[in-house]
Amino acid sequence: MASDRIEALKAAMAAELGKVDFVLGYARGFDPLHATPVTVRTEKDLAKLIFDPTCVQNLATSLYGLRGKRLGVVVKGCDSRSVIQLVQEGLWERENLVIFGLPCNGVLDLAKVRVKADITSVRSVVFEGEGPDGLENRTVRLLLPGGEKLLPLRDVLADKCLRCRYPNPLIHDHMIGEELEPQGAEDTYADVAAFEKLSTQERFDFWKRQMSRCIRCYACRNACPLCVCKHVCLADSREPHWLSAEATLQEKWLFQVMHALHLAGRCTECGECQRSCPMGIPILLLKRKMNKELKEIFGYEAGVSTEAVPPLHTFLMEEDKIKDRGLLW
Amino acid sequence: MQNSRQNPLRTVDLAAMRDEAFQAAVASESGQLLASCYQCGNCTAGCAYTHDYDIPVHQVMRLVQLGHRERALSCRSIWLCATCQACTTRCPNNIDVARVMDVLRHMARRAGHAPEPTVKTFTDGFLASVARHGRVFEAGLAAVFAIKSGKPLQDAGLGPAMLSRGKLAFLPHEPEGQGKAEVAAIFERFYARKKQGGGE
Amino acid sequence: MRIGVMVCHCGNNIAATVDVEAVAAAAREFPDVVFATDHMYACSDPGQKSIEQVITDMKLDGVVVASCSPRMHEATFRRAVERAGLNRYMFEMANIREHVAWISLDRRRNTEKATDLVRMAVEKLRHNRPLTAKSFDVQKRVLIVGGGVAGVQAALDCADGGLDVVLVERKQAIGGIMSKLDKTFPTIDCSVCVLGPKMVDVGQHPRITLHTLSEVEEVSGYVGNFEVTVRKKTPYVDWTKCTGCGACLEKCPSKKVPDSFNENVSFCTAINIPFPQAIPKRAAIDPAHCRQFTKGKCGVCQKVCPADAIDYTMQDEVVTEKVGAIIAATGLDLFDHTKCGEYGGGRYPDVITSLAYERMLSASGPTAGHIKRPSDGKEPKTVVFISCVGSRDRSLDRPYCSNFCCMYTAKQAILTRDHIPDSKAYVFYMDIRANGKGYEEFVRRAQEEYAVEYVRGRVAQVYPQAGPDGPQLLVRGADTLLGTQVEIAADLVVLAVGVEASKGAGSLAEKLRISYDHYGFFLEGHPKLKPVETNTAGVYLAGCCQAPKDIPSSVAQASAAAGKVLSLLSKDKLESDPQIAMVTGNRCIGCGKCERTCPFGAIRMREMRDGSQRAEVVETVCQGCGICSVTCPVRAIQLQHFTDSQLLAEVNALCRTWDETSE
Amino acid sequence: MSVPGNSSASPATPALTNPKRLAYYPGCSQSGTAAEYDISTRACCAELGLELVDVPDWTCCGSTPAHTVDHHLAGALAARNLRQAEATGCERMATPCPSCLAALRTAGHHLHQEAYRAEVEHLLGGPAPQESTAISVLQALVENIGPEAIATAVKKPLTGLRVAPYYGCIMNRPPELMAFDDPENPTAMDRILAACGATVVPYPFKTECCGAAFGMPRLDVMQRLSARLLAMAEECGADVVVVACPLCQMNLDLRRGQVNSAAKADYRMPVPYFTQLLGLALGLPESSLCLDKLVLDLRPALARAEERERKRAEESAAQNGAKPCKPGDASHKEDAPCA
Repeated sequence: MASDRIEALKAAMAAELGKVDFVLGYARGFDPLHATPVTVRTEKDLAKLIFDPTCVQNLATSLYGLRGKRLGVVVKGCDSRSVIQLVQEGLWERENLVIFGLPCNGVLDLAKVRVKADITSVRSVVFEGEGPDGLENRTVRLLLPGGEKLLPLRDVLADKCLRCRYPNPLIHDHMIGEELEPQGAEDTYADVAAFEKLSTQERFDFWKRQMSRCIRCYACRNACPLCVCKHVCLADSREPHWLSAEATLQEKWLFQVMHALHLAGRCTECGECQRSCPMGIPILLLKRKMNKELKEIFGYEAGVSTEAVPPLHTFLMEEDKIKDRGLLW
Repeated sequence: MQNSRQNPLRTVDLAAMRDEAFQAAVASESGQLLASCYQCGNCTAGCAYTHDYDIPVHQVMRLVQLGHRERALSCRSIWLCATCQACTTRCPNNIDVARVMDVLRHMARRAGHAPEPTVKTFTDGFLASVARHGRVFEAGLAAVFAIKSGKPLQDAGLGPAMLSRGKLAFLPHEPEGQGKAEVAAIFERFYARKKQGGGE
Repeated sequence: MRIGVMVCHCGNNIAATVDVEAVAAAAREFPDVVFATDHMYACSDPGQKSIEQVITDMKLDGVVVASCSPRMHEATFRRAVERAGLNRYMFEMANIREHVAWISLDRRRNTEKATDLVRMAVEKLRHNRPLTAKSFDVQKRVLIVGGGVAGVQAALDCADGGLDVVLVERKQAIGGIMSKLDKTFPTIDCSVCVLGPKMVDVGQHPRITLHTLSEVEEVSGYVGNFEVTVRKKTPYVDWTKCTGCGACLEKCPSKKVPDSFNENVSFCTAINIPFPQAIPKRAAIDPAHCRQFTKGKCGVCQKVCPADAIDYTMQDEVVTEKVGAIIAATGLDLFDHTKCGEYGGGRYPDVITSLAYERMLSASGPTAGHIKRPSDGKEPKTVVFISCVGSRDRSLDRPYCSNFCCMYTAKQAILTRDHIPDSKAYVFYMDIRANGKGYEEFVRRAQEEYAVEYVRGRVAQVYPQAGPDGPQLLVRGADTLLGTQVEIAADLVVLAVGVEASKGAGSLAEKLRISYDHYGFFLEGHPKLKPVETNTAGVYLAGCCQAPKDIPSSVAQASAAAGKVLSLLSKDKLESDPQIAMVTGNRCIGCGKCERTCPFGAIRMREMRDGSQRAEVVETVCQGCGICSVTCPVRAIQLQHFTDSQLLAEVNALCRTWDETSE
Repeated sequence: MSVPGNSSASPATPALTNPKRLAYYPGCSQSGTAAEYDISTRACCAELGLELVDVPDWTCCGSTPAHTVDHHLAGALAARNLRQAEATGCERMATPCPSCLAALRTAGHHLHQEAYRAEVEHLLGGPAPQESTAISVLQALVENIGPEAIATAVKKPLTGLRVAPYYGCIMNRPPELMAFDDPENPTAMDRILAACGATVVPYPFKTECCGAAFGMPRLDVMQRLSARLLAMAEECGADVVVVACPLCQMNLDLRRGQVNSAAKADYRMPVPYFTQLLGLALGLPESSLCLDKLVLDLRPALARAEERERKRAEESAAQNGAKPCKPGDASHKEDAPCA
């Protein structure tokens, strides 16, 4: 079944190759648990393509930097929302993009795998029980130097996959494979709500602890598909000089807060920021807090429609749920 | 100037009469902004009991506003209010007047006033019945009231009509489970609390 | 840079709770500050002179004044520094009065906060750049919205002053509430006799363009150059042909249309001229009741019209007017008396509103000036007036006083006795507000000469009851002076309904971009000193749209607004504010978010030679709100005088001190 | 968008997942002097498909007297029953008695204040519920069933019966607390009675107080107030005064002799509960409605209405005799000649 899907992807891509500069897809990385982005320019490159739960990267991240080209891109359900957001915000032209959509039932969180097994010299990985039959019977078989290890897939999936409601790309030119039923639970933002229950001091201490570990590598920013001012980012700007180069808690924290605020109403929770953080700081929590507010106040969710008008990108005299003055008629 | 203290004209010395603790207590126990009353009289206009009051309700509000504790707590009106909510419903200043009347009655009880003894007897009898049975035992209440109020025959005429229609139960209709004990416990704690508070 | 700082005492307003000398001393230590002092009244003539003097003496290139709100005196000080040769934007104001002195009595902390604010202002000033205003031509025309007495007065004053006037009225004829009144207090003048000639003048004035049955649909532009779209609803009658002869009214078969001019006490025809003195005296069809529209056939009016003016196919017309200033005079609506269930309004026919009663009193009204109660047409002998219906009532969310009900109630009580000499009038009141010229005397006349019985108290309930001569209404109230419940068997109950902002006032305010309060009344620029201005340049207020007021006050405010407009438009050119958004071209990525969020339509996208898009600010339209600046993902748009760098400098100045004090 | 000045409007009813199932709190009177209210309520609800789940082990809610003594005591007595009601798993709890309703809703309202809640929980000896779910049986019938559905279920319309609907003082007041119907001119009972085919007379004293619990302690007060209500009902030409409150019913019916003697009058109109009339219209047997428990017999009034209706039908038939009968004519009596 998996191989059918790759063949279908190759066939669809082959037909488009002449019309685009190149296609962004996934290839096997340095070991069986890692995938790596690959540019497919010729039919020869098609052989490198793979698609399985190791394809964690959001390839939409690379798009903004490649503006002006005509590209193809392989997207999972979650990645497609980033593409939608880019198109909606006028940051990419839809007509210059050929989208290969791959329904996806979840990708690995290698941090979770690492807890269960020493994977430094993993020899092979087999995903078993693939198909639209739900997560329950699916497993990951790892061949390790010390023998085989069988892990239930549910235990090692990324958190976002456990609450995924969009397994099927919401925007595509080619849908490769059968559409899947959402397996994720409704996202109630219970994690954020639980965090909000802590006292101000507890929350403050939590973030002080977390932010003190930030090394200002900006991996989070660079991995974000919607952080589009990379070349003029506030963090690097001297005019105005919002952030100094000092490695103080204040400066680190300010950067993360800016990052979160700039994504208010835009973030699709692809989780690339947190995945790419070498220090394992839970920065997605900040963005989820913003999204929770967005949902409660505006009933809005980013990256679902290219036609939607984001609440923070528009101007209304009166908002339904923001009562800054009484209105009569 | 000293002479004015004797007050031969019997004018009301507003400053001397003002009991600020009383004003504050009524405000906090009732949760109402008493200063917002502008004496329009709507409460009195709609009050079905004005006829029997010694002080009309808007003047009770005025006494509270001015902090005249004694007159407010010793009047009969606060015992005759039936909490029919006409005043609360129509107050243009959103004051829960009926609740203020309630609070004054609580205070009057604590201060030992009972200018309408039958009303107090009835209330006490009712609650005693609830405390004993968990529910009101109507026949028992009527009997107790008839004796204690000194009007044994007032409602005697109702007996036959009630009997023939099966409206008079001679035994209390008590709750089937823990209810009776739980209600008794509520009353016990209530009276214990009252003692703690050192009733006036 | 050489900066001077002046800290103002404002008499005792600031100096009482802020150590102004200490603030000045601290300021001397700030970077680039070469001079700092304090002054009793910085805004006074000597104060301004000393600022000018210091600029010259110390060769300053920037000044900070720590005093009151910029809303108060920013313009004053800008002019002062300009007189001394500085650019007016090389000036900053720190508000240490409203933001410090007036809100806390803690002298030590006040002084610290004032110092912080001055430090912020200095840091901001260090990042300021001179800005230059541009000038532009103005339209010497004025739009007046609303054709009641305020709108009529403003229109005549402006037109007589030489301006072209566009008067827009929602109803079919001008005149507003005043045209419905029988008499006016305290002189008992005939209302329409006073107003009528003014209405005629409006109709005939060569400088006044009148749009009735019309509403303002859109307003764009800015002071001096507004562009207003007006929708003229079709009357289905060609008013260039209609002579107002009234032949159609006589023949119209649909005669059971509630007559809104008569407060629905009587009926009119589907094609109608609301009242004999109507301006313009033209007929209009109400399609909701016209048989031609409801049933698809009739055509009677078309057949009888001698001028051939009826046209059932007419459509609304949309006209665009260019004006330099706007006066809002949208007037009032009455409180809906059916919300007061205890009075039985809407349930009992003989409980009516004061305006319905006014129509009944009027000789041109539905009863030809005879008082007849609606239920059976009988002449009432006992009339009870209830004051404050929908006024001074928090439970109805109408806590304000409607200003003139006390007076019209006295007038109506007097007129009741005039019309029916053997009648008796009662007035239930809470307080009598009669604070105009001759008003108190008028109320006393009602009580003394006309024996109107004033009962101090409110009414709790009105209900029907059989009387000796047929059904009556029992009014149950309180007499708080007696301290009892009282009741009166009345033949008619008149509710003195209060004033509400005109329905749709909120949406007009939004089109005009002016503020309005919780109740829909438009906000004046300053309650004391700018009572007819709004916070939007070029938009003025007249009449009840601002607050409930009686006829003389409305007329006075209308003339005041006209005066303001005449003075504004007496100049040939106006200066634009340079505090507007500016695009840094090479940063703009052309995503167009700013264009979508701009509430004023001040940004347009321009195609560059390479085919890419770039945002561009239309300088005269931009209001400097800054929304584009925060929307821009790459910070390519900056608001002049409030750039990121300037704001950041202020924030840093504040946070640095916070760091120091909190450690 | 909120409309100002419309504070009396009841908030939108929350969508109920099971509108046909309610917890039921009868209240003390309904197991004693007002048994017929309880019995007829149960009969009507059963007939209309409204399932009533008895609140287990319920106790007195505090009723009228508790709040006059202490607000916390009143709160604790009411809260205990709210807690018992939670055990039924129903979304709302209905009670026929307005006095109980007021006690239960008042408690729920004030439990939002922390200090009050703490004191009530102390007296209660345990946690109090968060909300009061109490509504009146009247509200349940109007909102969960609806006058339209009732009209279609009516088997024996009360045609010709002139009824004065008397709601009592606290069924809808104060509006912020009771959040149901209009506080000055309630119409819920009017709509139900109209659905039953009765003629509802415009009765101005719908919410005037009858003397409440003063029957015992201050009979004179209650006599004067109740007499006023009966005089007005008579002036309105009503055959019966319909009530929804056991205390009102007792004052107007059982104590009628006392009222009449004080007023030197001879008011004879019966005072049934609205559930009894509803039951009659639904075709329920008289025994299941306990009409015999009313002190003033209802039957003469019903007979008078029938007689009046018969005459009216005859007259209209005589008038229509000359004209041909039109279908859909105002007369819908089956025995009318044009049927």
